[in-house]
Amino acid sequence: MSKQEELRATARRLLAENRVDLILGYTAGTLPLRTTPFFARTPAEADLLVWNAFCEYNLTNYLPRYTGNRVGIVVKGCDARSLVGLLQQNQVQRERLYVIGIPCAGVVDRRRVALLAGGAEITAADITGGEIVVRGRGFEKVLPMEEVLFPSCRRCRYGNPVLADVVLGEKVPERKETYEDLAALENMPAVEREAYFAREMAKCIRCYACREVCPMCFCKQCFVDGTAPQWLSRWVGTADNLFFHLGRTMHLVGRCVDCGACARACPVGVDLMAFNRKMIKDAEALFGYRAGLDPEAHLLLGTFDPNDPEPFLFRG
Amino acid sequence: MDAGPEPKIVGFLCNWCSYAAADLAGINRLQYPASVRIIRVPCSGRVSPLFLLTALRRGADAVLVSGCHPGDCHYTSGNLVARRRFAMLKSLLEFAGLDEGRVNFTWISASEAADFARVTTRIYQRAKDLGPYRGALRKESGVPRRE
Amino acid sequence: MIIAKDDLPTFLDGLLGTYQVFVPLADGGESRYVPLAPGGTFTWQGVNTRKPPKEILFPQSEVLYSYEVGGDRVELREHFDKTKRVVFGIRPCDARSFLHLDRVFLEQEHQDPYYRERRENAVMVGMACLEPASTCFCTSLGGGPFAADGLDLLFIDLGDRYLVRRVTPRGEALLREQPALFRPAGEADRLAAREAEEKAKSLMSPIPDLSGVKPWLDAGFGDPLWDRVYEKCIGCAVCTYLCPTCHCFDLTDEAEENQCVSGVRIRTWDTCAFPLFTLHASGHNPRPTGKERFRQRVMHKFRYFVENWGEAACVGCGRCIINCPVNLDIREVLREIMARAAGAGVSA
Amino acid sequence: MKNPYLPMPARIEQLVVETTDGNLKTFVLRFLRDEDRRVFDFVPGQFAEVGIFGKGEAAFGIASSPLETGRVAFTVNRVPGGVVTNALHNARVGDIVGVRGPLGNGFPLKAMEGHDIVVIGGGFAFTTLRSLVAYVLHPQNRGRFGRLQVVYGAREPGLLLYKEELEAWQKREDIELTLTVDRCSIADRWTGCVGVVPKIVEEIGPDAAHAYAVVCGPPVMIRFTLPVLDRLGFPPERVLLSLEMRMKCGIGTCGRCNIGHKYVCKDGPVFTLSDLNKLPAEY
Repeated sequence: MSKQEELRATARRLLAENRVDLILGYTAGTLPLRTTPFFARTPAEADLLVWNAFCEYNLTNYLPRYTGNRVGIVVKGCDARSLVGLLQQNQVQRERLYVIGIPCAGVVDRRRVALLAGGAEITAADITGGEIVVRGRGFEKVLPMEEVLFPSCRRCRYGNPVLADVVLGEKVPERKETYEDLAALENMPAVEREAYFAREMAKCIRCYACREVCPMCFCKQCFVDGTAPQWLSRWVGTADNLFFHLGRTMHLVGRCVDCGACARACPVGVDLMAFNRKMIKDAEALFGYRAGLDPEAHLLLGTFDPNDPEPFLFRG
Repeated sequence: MDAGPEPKIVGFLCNWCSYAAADLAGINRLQYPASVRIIRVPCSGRVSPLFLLTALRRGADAVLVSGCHPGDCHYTSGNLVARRRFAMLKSLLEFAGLDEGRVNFTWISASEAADFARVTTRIYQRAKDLGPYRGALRKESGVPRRE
Repeated sequence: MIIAKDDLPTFLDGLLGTYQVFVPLADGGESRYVPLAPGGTFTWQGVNTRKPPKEILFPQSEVLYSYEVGGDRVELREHFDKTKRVVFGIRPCDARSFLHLDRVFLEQEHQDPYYRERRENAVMVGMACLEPASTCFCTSLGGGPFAADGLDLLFIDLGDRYLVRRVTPRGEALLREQPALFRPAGEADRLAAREAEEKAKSLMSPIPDLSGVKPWLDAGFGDPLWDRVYEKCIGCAVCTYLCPTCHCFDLTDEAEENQCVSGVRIRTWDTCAFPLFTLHASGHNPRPTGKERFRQRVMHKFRYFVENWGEAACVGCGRCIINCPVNLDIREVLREIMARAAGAGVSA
Repeated sequence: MKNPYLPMPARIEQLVVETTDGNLKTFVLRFLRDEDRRVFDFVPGQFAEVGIFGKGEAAFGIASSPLETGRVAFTVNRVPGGVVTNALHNARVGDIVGVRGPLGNGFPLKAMEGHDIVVIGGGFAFTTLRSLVAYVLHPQNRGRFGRLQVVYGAREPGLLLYKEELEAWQKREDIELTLTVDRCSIADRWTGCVGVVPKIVEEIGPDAAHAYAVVCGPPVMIRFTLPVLDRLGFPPERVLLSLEMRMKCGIGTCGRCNIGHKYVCKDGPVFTLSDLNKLPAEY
């Protein structure tokens, strides 16, 4: 039985036995390279669930909306870690959840596919074995899957969900996590790095898709929306955009699980992961901390150790 | 002092220690740079990253956060919690391209007036060497700014 | 008229003396209309740019006026943008959106002078779509891949040359600035253009019939459809900010250095997708959840705007479909509405 | 052509703290420029955007009557966390504010002429009703309207607006004013009615035959008053309501104050109940 068939069977059973009110999963999308979030409420609807490498959304983002329901939710490795974060922060109740974990070898980066396909419109995409075949008007291109996976996925150490009530299918092999993605930036002179980020920030249109799609951005009022004090201007330009993204990054320190949902949601392709990745790397190096592994653990910035390092200290 | 614009430095000082140290420096007639504008906070743990970003965004050339020495917090552990935050924040801001020397964190107790004068003088000197902050946090905005 | 493709850079370069010239530009998978540098070149192969040209007439952020409060007086200075512009390469759907924006900003009791200045100083040059994308549905909304509404000139790519349709006197005047580059079109050119148009139309995806949408929406405000259709919406501003017809904005003051002495009033894009858009100071919100906010977007585009202006506030460009972070496809919503309209009608 | 986004500078000429809780202040403004005084030609029920430079602006109903020439008054409720209302409350006599207006449709005075008028107000929503009553009471106008009945209520006596004026009205023959409060203590020395507005309206039972009812107040008051008016025989065409919405532009462009296809800022804020019944209940 394929993972997708297993998923449907599981969901059908959960709904038929009335163990959950709804299943948060994926169904076929309306565009090639896409699926779409799906809320199955009947056993018949369960048969519309799909599982493939286009299931890019982190569905735990929806959970705080359904605190009054018993929810079955499909999670990939990264999503499971977000779920741990939500549990740590009391945003969801474990006993109301049925977690369907699916070991995940990575999701497709549709922007990268489009770029590799040359920019012409892709009208169909199929995954066969280790390859993805994309077609458009008058062209067909075969790309190795490994090359078109989302950057977070290519370095993902946690493809197997750390938390689940049932795990469907075989485990995926653990990848080796490196921080090579940061090397180029870290090796730049500060002034070039600043110029790089200034260019990225200039693209941002402050649609807040990154925030809205992030499971960790569950604040009732975001700092960008307050008026007293008004931290941020409504003006959309490099400086205020940078202020927003730095503020958001700080807010995600020790909570971001590198699922990459923000970067996938961004309509204008801002490099949203660099800041978060830097913080993930530092948290590990300085404090040995990884987000989203232990629901009982304190958050990184919510606790301390008397012997914490002080690399920042200015001694004059 | 050398020519060139005077840097603006915003110091967020803990009420129970560094603020008292600044006070003591004044009583002892210890010189420290007038460019340091002090904002008294109840604890270094109160200092949100947004405070520092806002200071830089709105005209500061350097910022300083100073609290009690670890273990001496008036609220037991405010500075210990803050310590982690500052470690991450300083790394992030410098990763984002901010010059080293524009964001500063230190611990100064109420009796260490001389340390306060020395630290602020060094920060001032570094800020002066760096020149006015004109980085990405200071770029275009709706307000036509007069320099 | 006909202009050789090789002469296009000369034509655009020739405009630069008088105009700021905007062209569609791709940059690493992203695209928008950007000012052309002297001697600059550009190639554009996609259908629609990621960001529509709306921002040229209605920028995301703009200063309306600056103020200075003195002892007994206030000095106000309006910031009008009177730059002369040519926007080249506009797709017919985006061109049509200008007509919608005109209604909102120019055809009401109070005209918007900031929009008016930009609009009156911009010459709109279109580029017909030879190969519409699968997400295009302009023909469902009164447009078409060769439509010229909202344009001053329409270029049609005929391989080695463009056939240029003169739509308005303003467009014609633009051609007269460099008459040597243009020659009259012959019968063969016109035939080729007609064939290209037929081909483009045949490439359009099956057109959803939207005739039943408005009548259904008229009675469908309380329909259970809304309880589910918004469910996956995350409440971001992608669909509205990238929509060529969305025009909602916010007005805020920016005081200099936080003093109430001098500063500016700015206008920035805003969106019905954000709860803050309608939140009263009292805390009451007439559109408290994603359901009401998503309904507002659909209702505004396909019912309220039709009520006020006789047409839907959608040009079928497909940007909200392509860019939605969760693939919430407006065509699916419309299909669902049509299915309900065709079926039992409105279930109260 | 006039720029509708440009405020007209006005000076705060007088400041009145209206209520015992200090949360309502009336600002009497005088335009700095003569031409603005002429432009600001309004009818009762219209509103304006009043702003403090650097803080922003908000929509307030005009509380003065058009016949009080040269000055214009707004009564502002200080909202916790409200940037503009707090800035206004911190302003002093002599400070300069910006005013954009008049905006909106106002009460349909032409249609109301020759009719009895029943004004029903609650709390701090009485502002544009005060404008209307002052307008009708003006010697130039009084003859053009029939009976004028006013029912005005607040939670407690200290929260009633325009107390001096209310006293003056009570002494007049050409207006039947009923004041009511939800509760009061002996110390208030309250001599008016006690009871919620809808109940008082029902008790008074105004004659609906040739009357317009004008209702402004908190949502709960409106919700319970409308059935009373229905029972008294007021047709929806002759029940007027003034709505509040979050507004920015005031000219039907910025897109946030719509109810269905109508914009409260330009098609309202005054609607007849029959108009409203045709619109979605989203306000």
